[in-house]
Amino acid sequence: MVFEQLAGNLFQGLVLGAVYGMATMGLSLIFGVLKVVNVGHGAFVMVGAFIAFWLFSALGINPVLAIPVAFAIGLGLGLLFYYTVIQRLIKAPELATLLATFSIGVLLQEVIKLMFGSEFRGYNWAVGKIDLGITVLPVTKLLACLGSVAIAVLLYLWFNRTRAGSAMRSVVEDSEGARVCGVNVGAAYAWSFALGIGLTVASGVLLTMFIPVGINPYMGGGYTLKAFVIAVLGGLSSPYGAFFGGLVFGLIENGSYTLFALLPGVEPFALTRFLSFVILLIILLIRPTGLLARK
Amino acid sequence: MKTKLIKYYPMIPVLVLYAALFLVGRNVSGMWQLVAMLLFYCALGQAFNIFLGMTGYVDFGYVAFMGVGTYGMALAISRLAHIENLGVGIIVIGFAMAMLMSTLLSVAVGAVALRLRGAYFAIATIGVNEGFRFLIEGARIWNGSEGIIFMAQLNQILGREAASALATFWADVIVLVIAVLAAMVTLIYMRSKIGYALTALREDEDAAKVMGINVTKFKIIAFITSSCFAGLVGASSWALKTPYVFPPEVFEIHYTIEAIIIVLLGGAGTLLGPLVGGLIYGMSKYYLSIFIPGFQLLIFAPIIIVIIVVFPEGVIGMLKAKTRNTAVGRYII
Amino acid sequence: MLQVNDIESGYGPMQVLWKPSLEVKAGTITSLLGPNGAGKSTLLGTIFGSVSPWNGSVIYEEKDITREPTHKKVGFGLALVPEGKHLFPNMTVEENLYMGAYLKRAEAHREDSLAKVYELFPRLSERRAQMAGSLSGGEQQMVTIGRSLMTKPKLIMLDEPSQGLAPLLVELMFETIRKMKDDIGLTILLVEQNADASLKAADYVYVMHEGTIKAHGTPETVKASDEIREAYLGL
Amino acid sequence: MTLLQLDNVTKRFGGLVAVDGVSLEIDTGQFVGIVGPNGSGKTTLFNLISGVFFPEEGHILFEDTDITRMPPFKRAPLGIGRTFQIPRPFSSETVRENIAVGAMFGRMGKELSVDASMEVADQLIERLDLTAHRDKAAGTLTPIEKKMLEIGRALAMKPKILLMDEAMAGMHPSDIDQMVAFLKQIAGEENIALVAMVEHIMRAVLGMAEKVIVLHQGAKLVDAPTQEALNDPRVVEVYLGGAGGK
Amino acid sequence: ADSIDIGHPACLSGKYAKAGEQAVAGIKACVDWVNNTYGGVSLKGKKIPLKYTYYDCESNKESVTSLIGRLATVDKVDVVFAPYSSGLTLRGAPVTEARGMLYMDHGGANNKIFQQGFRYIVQTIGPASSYHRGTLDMIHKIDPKAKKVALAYEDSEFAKMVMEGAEAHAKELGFQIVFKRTYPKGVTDLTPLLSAMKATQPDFVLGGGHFEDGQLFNRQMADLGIDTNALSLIAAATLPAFYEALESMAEGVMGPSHWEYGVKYAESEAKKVGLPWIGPGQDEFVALFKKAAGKEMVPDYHAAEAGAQVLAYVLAVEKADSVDSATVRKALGDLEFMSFYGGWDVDENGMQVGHTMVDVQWQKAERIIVWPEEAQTGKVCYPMPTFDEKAKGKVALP
Ligand SMILES: Nc1ncnc2c1ncn2[C@@H]1O[C@H](COP(=O)(O)OP(=O)(O)OP(=O)(O)O)[C@@H](O)[C@H]1O
Ligand SMILES: Nc1ncnc2c1ncn2[C@@H]1O[C@H](COP(=O)(O)OP(=O)(O)OP(=O)(O)O)[C@@H](O)[C@H]1O
Ligand SMILES: CC(C)C[C@H](N)C(=O)O
Ligand SMILES: [Mg+2]
Ligand SMILES: [Mg+2]
Repeated sequence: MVFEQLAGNLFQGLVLGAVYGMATMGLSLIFGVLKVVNVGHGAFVMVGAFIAFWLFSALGINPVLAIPVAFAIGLGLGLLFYYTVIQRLIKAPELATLLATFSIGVLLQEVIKLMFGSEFRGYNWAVGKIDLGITVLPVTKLLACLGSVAIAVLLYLWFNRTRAGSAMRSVVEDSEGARVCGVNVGAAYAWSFALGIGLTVASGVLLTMFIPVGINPYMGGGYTLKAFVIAVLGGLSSPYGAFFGGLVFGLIENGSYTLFALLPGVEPFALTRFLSFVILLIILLIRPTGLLARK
Repeated sequence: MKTKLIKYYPMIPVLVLYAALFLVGRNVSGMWQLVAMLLFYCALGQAFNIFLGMTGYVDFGYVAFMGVGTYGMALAISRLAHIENLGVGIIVIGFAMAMLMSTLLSVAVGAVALRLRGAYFAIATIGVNEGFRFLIEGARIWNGSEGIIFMAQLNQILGREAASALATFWADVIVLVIAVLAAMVTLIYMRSKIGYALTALREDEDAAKVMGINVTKFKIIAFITSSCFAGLVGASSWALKTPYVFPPEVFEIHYTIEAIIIVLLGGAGTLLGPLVGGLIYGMSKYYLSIFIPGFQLLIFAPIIIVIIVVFPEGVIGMLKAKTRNTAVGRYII
Repeated sequence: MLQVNDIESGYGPMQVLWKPSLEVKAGTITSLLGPNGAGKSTLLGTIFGSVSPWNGSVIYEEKDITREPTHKKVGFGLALVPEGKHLFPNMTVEENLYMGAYLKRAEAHREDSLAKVYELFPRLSERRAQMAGSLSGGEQQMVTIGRSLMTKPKLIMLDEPSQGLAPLLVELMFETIRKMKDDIGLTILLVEQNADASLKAADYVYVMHEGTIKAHGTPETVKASDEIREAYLGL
Repeated sequence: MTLLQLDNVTKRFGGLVAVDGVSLEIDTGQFVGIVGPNGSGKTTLFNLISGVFFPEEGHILFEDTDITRMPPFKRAPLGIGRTFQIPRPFSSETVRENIAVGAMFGRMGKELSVDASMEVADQLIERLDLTAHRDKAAGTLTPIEKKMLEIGRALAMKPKILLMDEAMAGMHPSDIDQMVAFLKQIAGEENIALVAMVEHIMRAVLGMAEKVIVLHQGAKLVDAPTQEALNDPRVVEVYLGGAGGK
Repeated sequence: ADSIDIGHPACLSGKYAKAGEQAVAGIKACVDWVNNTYGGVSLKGKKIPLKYTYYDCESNKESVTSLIGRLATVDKVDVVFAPYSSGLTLRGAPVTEARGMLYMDHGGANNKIFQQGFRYIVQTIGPASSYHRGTLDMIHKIDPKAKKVALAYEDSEFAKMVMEGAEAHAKELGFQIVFKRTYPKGVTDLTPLLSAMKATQPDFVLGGGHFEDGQLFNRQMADLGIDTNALSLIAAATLPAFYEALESMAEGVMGPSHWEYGVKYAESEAKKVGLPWIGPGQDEFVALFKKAAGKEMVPDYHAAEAGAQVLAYVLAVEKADSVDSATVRKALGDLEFMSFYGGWDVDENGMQVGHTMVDVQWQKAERIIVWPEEAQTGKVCYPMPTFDEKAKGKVALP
């Protein structure tokens, strides 16, 4: 019984982890290229969630189709905030961008609140379930998971196989060096930021496919925290590392419950959270730059 | 001798501002609770600046030290209430507990996390904060998520009048004292080798090591000092003014972010910065929430963005650069 | 080929260049000399666009490129080897070099250029798979130059290329510079502290001091002037 | 008397042997040049002496104390000072403060108050001709000025041995001569027992070093008085080339 | 004075924005009613209007005290309405106590607030420990076979107090508690907990904590196909947004509520039980609420509580014929009345004891009050349909 539950939870954790991972790639990308910690990350996830909610409930558009829409809106928001705010702060002390992104997050929350109110929204897109014996998996979750994997793969290919991708990689390493190679450094920054935001907003859609409730202007905070941890697990500046970190995180969160539940007098669920942070610290101690970081 | 004193001139504007705040709070009707809030933000900034400003390390989990400080006071009051004749002594014990607990936690965290740099450090500390909270809830330590509500015990020990005065006035005065102390410690550090070592390691840790600076030692000094002040702020501004402690409310990362905003608005690593940052932050919040209730964040967020774009080094950071090598500059650091 | 007219620029409020003018003829090596802090690097940076010009103009192949963005300039065949090693530390030597051929124009000749760079710096071909960040100082200098050559430049501006190189390599470097001119037909604008070697290599020389051009002429005339040698070149 | 002794020291990076069984001795008061082709392990050697890396094999003795695995911040007070090949000043601090930091934590650090350190800095600033830059933030200096600052900062540590890694690269020849003269002088006065320098600029090496150690592919090739070392055909072949010792 | 002033540090933004918005509109609605329909508060022979001053505390404790300070001294209000949540309510209490100001609690349910010796605090919302009493009573009555109950609440002071109350009452009624676990605030995936709960095969499930986790709870029970006879979730299930988000999955799901549209409290009802009546009727309240909100928003119990609090205050002022806090506080202690919100009565500590909660069930997209029997707008659907049936379009009908 316990083992069946454990297996079921681990499986669910893996599926969830893929979505978590995808939802962190944008954060890692932006940090990797611009050295900007996007404290407003969760707010962009929230925007994506609202896009999915709105498209589905007002226009009846399938959330899968909302992904590209959200991505495009994210790109737009990314460019907007890059040119109005971030660009002016690239040379400022690191902390200045931290504050700026935080404020951007707050601004987004308030704008969305103005538009949609502070209700907790949700949508009900049901396309059946698969009974795996150990657990039951709704098809929407499966789609969210597959979508996440697909996006991660696309990003990898794009980064390593395209010119724009290599331009971004070079800017990450040394912007002056990239400049002498003929890379349009300003544009590379802008598009990296935009791409990071685009991915993040799109991940908001995928997350709602996974968890189609609780959509609210203030829902982002928890995701920001999670994303930070996941990003570090994966090495912070590597988007694929982030994906991997997501899987690890999902497994810990869901997998350890069954074990903690065997202890008397404790709240196992809270302890799974505790464990995930303990593991974070242990990993940082052993590998101070994350699991997948290059030396 | 005179040159010695000159080094401490920058304390003058700090003291003047705090004194002015106090006087306004006492004498202008309706101002005390506002002043109390401003003092909280200033103290928070002043305390955080000792670590964030001086080392350049971002401790995202800073609020954890306020949290354990709050627990320190709460535990003292709720667990020792049965002892006769403690009177105000219990508050002293509470502060001692707060200091002890935040120091212990900071030593433990520092020993582990200070090996990390940059964003890794920042995120490890988030882990500490969140992890600690979930440990309290999960292992049901100190009442777990039910927390502790202890106004009744406070009334019982001090008497109703005194307990009430403590929560609405004296706690704020204590916060003021903490803020001034934190500012003094900042200046003393700045003027001593500690300050130079910290600046050096903030700029280039490896070079600092080769210069003979025991970077770990100095980081730990700043970390513990800063955390200890955080514990005191928690014990007074939270435990005494807010006679309860619920884990999610005292480990709320939002406060770390507020602290960062305050330090940055004013100017990280400056003496006057956290004070000015705290005033700007607290007053904007207060008046916006009065004049446009419900929409203040919509206005506040862009204001912060503009301030940070215009003064990326913070208001005092900018002023300090402008007045460098002038007569005024002697007072502004 | 390149003409700089009364350019002014600086950092923040501080003006560094006070209207220097100079001209680089196609197919020549033009050397820019001057003491530390004269503004040589700033001038190269301003021509290239990494420092933004305040006033004056930069004419390249009869086009005014003063305010073109840097990536366009690289596209026009103008290359800079910056002072200080701005290479990509977590990419391999070869990846660094490939990045030089980032622009379409250069990409077409990528393998060719690579072979030439390896011929010029055999040491790099030995280290091709090593992360550039872990190379020694001199090796890094080679990568930086090699990478700029990969952009298929017509005019290359070198900012102290021999800095930090072993004597054997310094010699090789100057040989290389000459070869770049003779064999590849590059035009070169060279900033060097090594006045001796630099005068030997150059076709024309400018002497800069405190942000202005104090003297110019052929190497012979410059060498002949005691005043210049003593005041600016310390020879 | 032997000040610094390296005993069969080896440092590897992955498969690469950056420093390969190097043994050497440096005496009190000796001026030593360390040269060698690019990538021959000179900077790595300095990093081992100053404690940035620890060697895999061998021992390092300073004044007969084994410092092989001593953390770097403990070495500075013993009297080991260094400059970096790529300058690393504390950018936001002024030139004066940078140099004062050297004094504060260097060999005399325990005895020097903050104010006294500032005085040390002022003296050095004057002697290094940096007076005009005294109160500028170090980050705004030119690369060369930064190098001067690094030398100043290291000197303020009152080291018994000063490790200078290409401190003069990029310097104007006349400045090099000045610097050499200055270093010689200050070394005499200030009890800086010796300057060990890594240099590719023969003008500086010749002007200063009494003996030269030549590294090649991580190993010691030659260890001899300056002229002798530079005339060694092996050195000419791997390092100097036709230019010889000019 | 030409007005009687109510001050309120409201949570219009931040984590409690949703409840705060409801409360503000609810208060405005009742102030509107008092001033315009009722004609003002009778005080010393005159009719005096109410004035409502509110600021936004951003759900932040520092702002709560500073704003109460301002309300007390600059605005010189006569009574302070507490912000939402037990924590923020507690934060403001010392300030009002020190000034001897009446402090009325419409959003802090923690029982312990009333064990701290505060003298000026009076509660309108019912205490947390009573949230799930009604549900248990109902199931006990209608299904004698139901034995096994699972409790799964959020790990927060409020929900834990609800859980304690539920556990105690369940034991009294002879139920067997087969599962009792919490989940942390802000969870995004309840799968492990629900899987473990499923294994215990409960007859019915009680739980919840807030809005978002309630939605998630229901949603994931559906995803995992966990069917029980009844599911009752606190704080979430009664809100329209709950059904909007979950649609058919919410059919048959229940939740306790302090007030719901449809409760039968009316003047006639009050007469029957011999209580004084005050305030707008139910429909009138809803209309005033919408006007106050300025948008199409449906009042929920946060609005009703806050509104009823205005009425309680008005009655007490009239009874005391004074706005002096101590006097009004005393009058509140003696007060017992009924309004659209239902009964209102507090014990000597100020804790609400006269208000009965109702149990609401989603039936065919409508919120039906199914318990207590005297308040019923419809019969309960028990057991509720399985999630598979619901997915196929079956609705919950009795
Ligand atoms: N990034 C910068 N910020 C501010 N000032 C600078 C910067 N770079 C150079 N300067 C200033 O500009 C002036 C000219 O410097 P530049 O580097 O152009 O000289 P240079 O002739 O190249 O000297 P060197 O031979 O030392 O390389 C110097 O006074 C220097 O202080
Ligand atoms: N951190 C490191 N990781 C891997 N390899 C390294 C590292 N540091 C140095 N190396 C390698 O070790 C060798 C010696 O490097 P080192 O920097 O000591 O040379 P150097 O003699 O100082 O050369 P230069 O004169 O060019 O500065 C080089 O081949 C270099 O690539
Ligand atoms: C659901 C709410 C009415 C209860 C509130 N959250 C409290 O803390 O008391
Ligand atoms: Mg230069
Ligand atoms: Mg070297």
